[in-house]
Amino acid sequence: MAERELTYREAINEALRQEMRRDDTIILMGEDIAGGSGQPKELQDAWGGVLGVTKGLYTEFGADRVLDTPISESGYIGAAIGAAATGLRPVAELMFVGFMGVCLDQLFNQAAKLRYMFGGKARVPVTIRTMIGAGLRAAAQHSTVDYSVLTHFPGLKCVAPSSAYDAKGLLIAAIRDDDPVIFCEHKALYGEKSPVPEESYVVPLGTADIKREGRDVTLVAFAKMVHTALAAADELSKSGIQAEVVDPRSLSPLDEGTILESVKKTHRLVVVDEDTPRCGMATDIVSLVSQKAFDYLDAPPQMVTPPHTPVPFSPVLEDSYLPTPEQVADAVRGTLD
Amino acid sequence: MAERELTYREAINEALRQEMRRDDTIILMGEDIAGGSGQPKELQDAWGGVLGVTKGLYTEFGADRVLDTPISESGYIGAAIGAAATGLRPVAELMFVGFMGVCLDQLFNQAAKLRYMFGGKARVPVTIRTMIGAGLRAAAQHSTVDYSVLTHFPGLKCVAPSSAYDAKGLLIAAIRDDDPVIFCEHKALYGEKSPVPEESYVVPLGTADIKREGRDVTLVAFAKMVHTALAAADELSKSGIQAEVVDPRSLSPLDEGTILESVKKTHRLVVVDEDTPRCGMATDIVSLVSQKAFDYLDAPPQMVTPPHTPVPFSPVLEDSYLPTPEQVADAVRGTLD
Amino acid sequence: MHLKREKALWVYERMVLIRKFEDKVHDLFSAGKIPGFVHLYAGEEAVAVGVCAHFRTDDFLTSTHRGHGHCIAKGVEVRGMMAELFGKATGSCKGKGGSMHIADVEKGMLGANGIVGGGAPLACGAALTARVKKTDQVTACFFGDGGASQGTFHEALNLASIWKLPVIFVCENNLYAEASPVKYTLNVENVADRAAGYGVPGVIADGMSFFDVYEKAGEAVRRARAGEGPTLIEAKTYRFYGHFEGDPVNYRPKDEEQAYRKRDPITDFKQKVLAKKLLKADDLEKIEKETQAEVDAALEFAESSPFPKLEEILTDVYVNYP
Amino acid sequence: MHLKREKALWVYERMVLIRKFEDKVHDLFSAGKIPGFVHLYAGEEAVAVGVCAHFRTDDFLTSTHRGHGHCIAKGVEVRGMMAELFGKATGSCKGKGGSMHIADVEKGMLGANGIVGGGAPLACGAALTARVKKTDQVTACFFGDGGASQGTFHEALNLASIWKLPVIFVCENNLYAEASPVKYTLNVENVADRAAGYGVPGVIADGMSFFDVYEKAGEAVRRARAGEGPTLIEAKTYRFYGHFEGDPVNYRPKDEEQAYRKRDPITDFKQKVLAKKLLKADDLEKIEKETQAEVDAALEFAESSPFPKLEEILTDVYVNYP
Ligand SMILES: Cc1ncc(C[n+]2csc(CCOP(=O)(O)OP(=O)(O)O)c2C)c(N)n1
Ligand SMILES: Cc1ncc(C[n+]2csc(CCOP(=O)(O)OP(=O)(O)O)c2C)c(N)n1
Ligand SMILES: [Mg+2]
Ligand SMILES: [Mg+2]
Repeated sequence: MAERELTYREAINEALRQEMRRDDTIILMGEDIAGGSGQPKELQDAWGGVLGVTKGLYTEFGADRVLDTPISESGYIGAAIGAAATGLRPVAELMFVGFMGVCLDQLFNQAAKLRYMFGGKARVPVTIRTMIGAGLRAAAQHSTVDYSVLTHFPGLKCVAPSSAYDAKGLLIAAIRDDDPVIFCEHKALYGEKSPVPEESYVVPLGTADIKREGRDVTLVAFAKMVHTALAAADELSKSGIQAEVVDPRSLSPLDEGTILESVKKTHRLVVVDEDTPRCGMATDIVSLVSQKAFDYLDAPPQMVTPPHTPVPFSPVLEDSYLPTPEQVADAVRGTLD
Repeated sequence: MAERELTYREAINEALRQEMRRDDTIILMGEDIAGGSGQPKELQDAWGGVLGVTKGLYTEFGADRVLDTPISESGYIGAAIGAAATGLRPVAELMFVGFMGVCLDQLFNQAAKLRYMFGGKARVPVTIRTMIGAGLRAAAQHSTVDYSVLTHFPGLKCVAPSSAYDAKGLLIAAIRDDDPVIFCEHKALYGEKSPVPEESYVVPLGTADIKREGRDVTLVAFAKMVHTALAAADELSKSGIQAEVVDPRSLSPLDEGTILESVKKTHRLVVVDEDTPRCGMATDIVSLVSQKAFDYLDAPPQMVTPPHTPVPFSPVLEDSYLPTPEQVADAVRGTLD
Repeated sequence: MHLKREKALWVYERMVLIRKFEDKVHDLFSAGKIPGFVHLYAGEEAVAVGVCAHFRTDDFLTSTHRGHGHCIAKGVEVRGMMAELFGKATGSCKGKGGSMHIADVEKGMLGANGIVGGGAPLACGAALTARVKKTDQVTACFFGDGGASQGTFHEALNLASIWKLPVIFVCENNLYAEASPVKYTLNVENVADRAAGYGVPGVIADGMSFFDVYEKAGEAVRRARAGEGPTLIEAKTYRFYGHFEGDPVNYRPKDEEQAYRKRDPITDFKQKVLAKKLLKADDLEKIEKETQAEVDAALEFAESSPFPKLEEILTDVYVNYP
Repeated sequence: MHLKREKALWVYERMVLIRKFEDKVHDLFSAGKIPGFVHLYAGEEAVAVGVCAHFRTDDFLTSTHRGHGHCIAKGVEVRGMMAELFGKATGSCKGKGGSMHIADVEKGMLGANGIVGGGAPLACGAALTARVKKTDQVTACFFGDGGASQGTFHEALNLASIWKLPVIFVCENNLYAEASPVKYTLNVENVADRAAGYGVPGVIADGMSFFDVYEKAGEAVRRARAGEGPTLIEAKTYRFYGHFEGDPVNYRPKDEEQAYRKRDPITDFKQKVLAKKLLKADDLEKIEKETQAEVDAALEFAESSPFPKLEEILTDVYVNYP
């Protein structure tokens, strides 16, 4: 029997549905995650999220557990955090990660620090789902990934799946985790399909995945950039270069071991990241490897990232803003010279 | 005649005063930057900022140019940004950098991106003064540096002086700059004295300073950590190790040249940073050097930072949370083994 | 409030220009010619034009994701706007901003904003500039019923109230924030009811009637110019299209939509000026033709314009970069 | 509102315990024995105790930087609190939080908060837990007059109003936010005036009178437990010390301070319960002695406790860390 395939969007929806059936302390909150709340029944659950990811959950679980919220991210995300600290396990949606600026305090000063400040006497099992990424002509405020910032803050965890399979397993892990987890959904991946088991399963936080094995160079890439790295690897293999593609999946905690092992084997590192280059995941990985696997490196480690600029709107600009497989392949060739 | 010395606090105050005398489009905004606004005259200008940095400016420049604000950082910092875009040159105070979570949107989505999004047809000459740093037993929300996050965002500039001299020159540069600049004042340095010329001068943004010359190892350090690095260098010199201490002063833009030149001379790098280690300034510098001066490095680059945890309150914990000269010296010795 | 003939011509021209622009954009989006997130202003024309009819070029406004109407009301040229939506080098923002960041600072239009509530503090800033420079410029801050739940609205209104800033907060209550009805997101009947909590006048206007908005905005602008402080105006209005282009609009009752379509602010204005004999049918027809021609020309301009050069990615991040 | 003898004893004991604790901390800070940023609650006792007198252990509260009084009113033990201020391992937060983050989740005290306005959304969350779990627990959200300008206050009040959450928003209007008088930061007479903008009752209480706070909080708690939604109570009060320890308090008129000192809420309560013959002088004296002894013992406990081990820096960041 052929394996069942789901899209990334469907995998997320299924993870939420299965977890909500299992545990009735799980609630969902967010702007128009149902849509039409307060309207006559036939107009409710109209959207299921702005890109349809939570569609149908309101209909199944009702208004007590699927809460449309006003546009007040500090208010409702803070409420999710307060609810998590007092016995629920909320999954709140921050529609776009670029909106973190209107609620960051609740994330980095409250969710992230409560447990520490209270000497371990609190737990905050909240999951924040948020959309990341460029490619939809959504311009500077709606196209960032910015997960580097959320990874920076101690007390937060941060994951960014690149496939439907990982999305389901990581989301279930995030929901069950007793710490605040930022779950980053790349909006250009919602249509990507992969085999996804029907039953519930967990991809543990902090475990990287080798998406392609190779011996000549290690490509570390995140979310949509995993696909860019894989395309580059395909291209490179035509000239006999075997790239290993490591997908950390979880940015914080980070599976340092898998990355370091790969580099110890390949002796070369290229990081492919959609975040901007200063104080970002790319610098994080390069510096990790430079410190801990320095003696294994046969060439300077490389970063392929967008430039230190906002995301431009114009399609021609946006397309060349993002790292391309060609750029990655060039960077790899650079390390082999 | 002996050179005039000022404290870091006095140097900042003098920079503000001199610039305000020079340019009447400069206004100050912030919580209790005067104190007692709306009270009878004898109770006004009561505080001059929570740690007295802006003392006396209200008395000299009046309520039209020195504006106490309500506790609404998004509101008044956003107003400073809007004023900057329409013809003023505001200097707004975000009391502690740990409060950036309540106004980040105005910083990273508005101030930082307006010019780009508007195709170059806006300029936002705003300066945001903010206090950074641990050491005052101010606990997890009032002790961070977090400038790595502000450095991450394209469109912002970010500086962090380590001396009174640099503080005055960098603040004048920041105010005159036509871009948004975050000016980070380390609260544990306010009492530090150094010679400061009376006349106005500029320390250009993006210029590093070599605080001590040496040939054996490059220490890159920021703000208060410059002093920690200098103490380590003193210690190391007793055993004949000559450390060069590079103070970038400006985190964004970064003077890559001076750092790279130094490493090309010393062949060793230790970064000393008060920010936490993930996606921070330390990883930024390590990855810069690893990419661009790889062949000059004789040992793995090292980072000395606090752990990936919030800042603890207890004095014993806080003291050992911060990097110490001993740790820096040990890291240096590690690179020399 | 009395309207001079010249102003009435201008009003009709602006309202119709907005409508024709938005209708065209709607078609272009459906045809796959315009990318991105596009939010149309059709139906709400009386609000932007009713406020901006009191404005000078050196007055300011801040806008929202639904910014085209505010741009046109403030005098931004539609060719640059259309080119911007296409991401062309000749766009108002050189193609770098798109619909959600369309701006024209020279015209006092301080930008659409992708962040709900993001413009309110900026509006206070523009007003502060006027106060410090002792000019009588005023600033309008447009926002939606959804935006009334954001913290920035509260902070900005408070700030404007204590500093008596010349800001007019204009809530465009079109009954929905995306797919959420305002009766769900607010526990009060009117956003204007919030004004009292700041010691500021709170005024309700019929957002489907130019004359009502014009009158109420007139008093607010007078107050602001005279240094008497801010006003909160809530204009009850309705958007004719979906939240954004592509929205199936499956959360609104059809009869509600029809009822509002019948109250079309342009038709309303037309009937009133004809009845009052302020304008003639000829005047209106001429304007309808001219605006259509303007929009058509804008489209041609946009389509024939070049895309930005790739180097443009790197420019305009900073004014000064070492 | 009638008070039973037992409750009256509890009230006096809590109010005096807060006062003696704060007086002691003031002395300790002046003597250089306590580090950090410390904000004292002395003078405002009637507010925290007047609200918490209606509370069960399983009710919740969120607090502010000025949190000691809320802790004690909610039943947090003073020895742990004192040890926390010293940064000792036996502190309520193992010495990791200090005065601005003092908490006791088991007692329903969800933390002081170093961020003005930071607690308001959290309070909605605790109330949401009660609603989802269908309990009748209520949550109090304490905040200051300064906090009333923060966006989170507005967002939380709106959220609580539309979801009818069992939250009591308690504004402790002590006339100042740091050195800024409330008449400068607000353009209205009362913070309670804002409640109408959310369709929520807005009530003013005399924060220097336990009985007045107790009565008004009683109705708010009743409403909340009955599922009738939130209430905003503004308690007009005054802090007897400076904003934080070390504050020269050079922004308040001396006669104002004296006038409020004369309205000491503890004296007021004492006089009233004696006059009503609810308690006897002996009762009060006994409580005064016992609370003094408790504070003294807390100090001894704190001073003789060990500092945390250095490994503690690394723990409690996460529950699960691979
Ligand atoms: C801070 C923030 N949160 C959410 C969004 C997503 N969003 C864009 S428009 C919108 C609805 C806005 O409704 P309203 O303010 O009523 O304006 P309208 O669209 O009706 O004109 C939402 C939720 C956003 N852009 N910014
Ligand atoms: C977001 C934020 N802004 C500013 C501060 C600094 N700060 C701490 S307490 C305070 C004044 C608070 O005043 P109020 O809310 O009236 O409480 P009170 O101190 O009078 O009890 C300020 C400005 C802060 N802690 N958090
Ligand atoms: Mg709306
Ligand atoms: Mg106060």
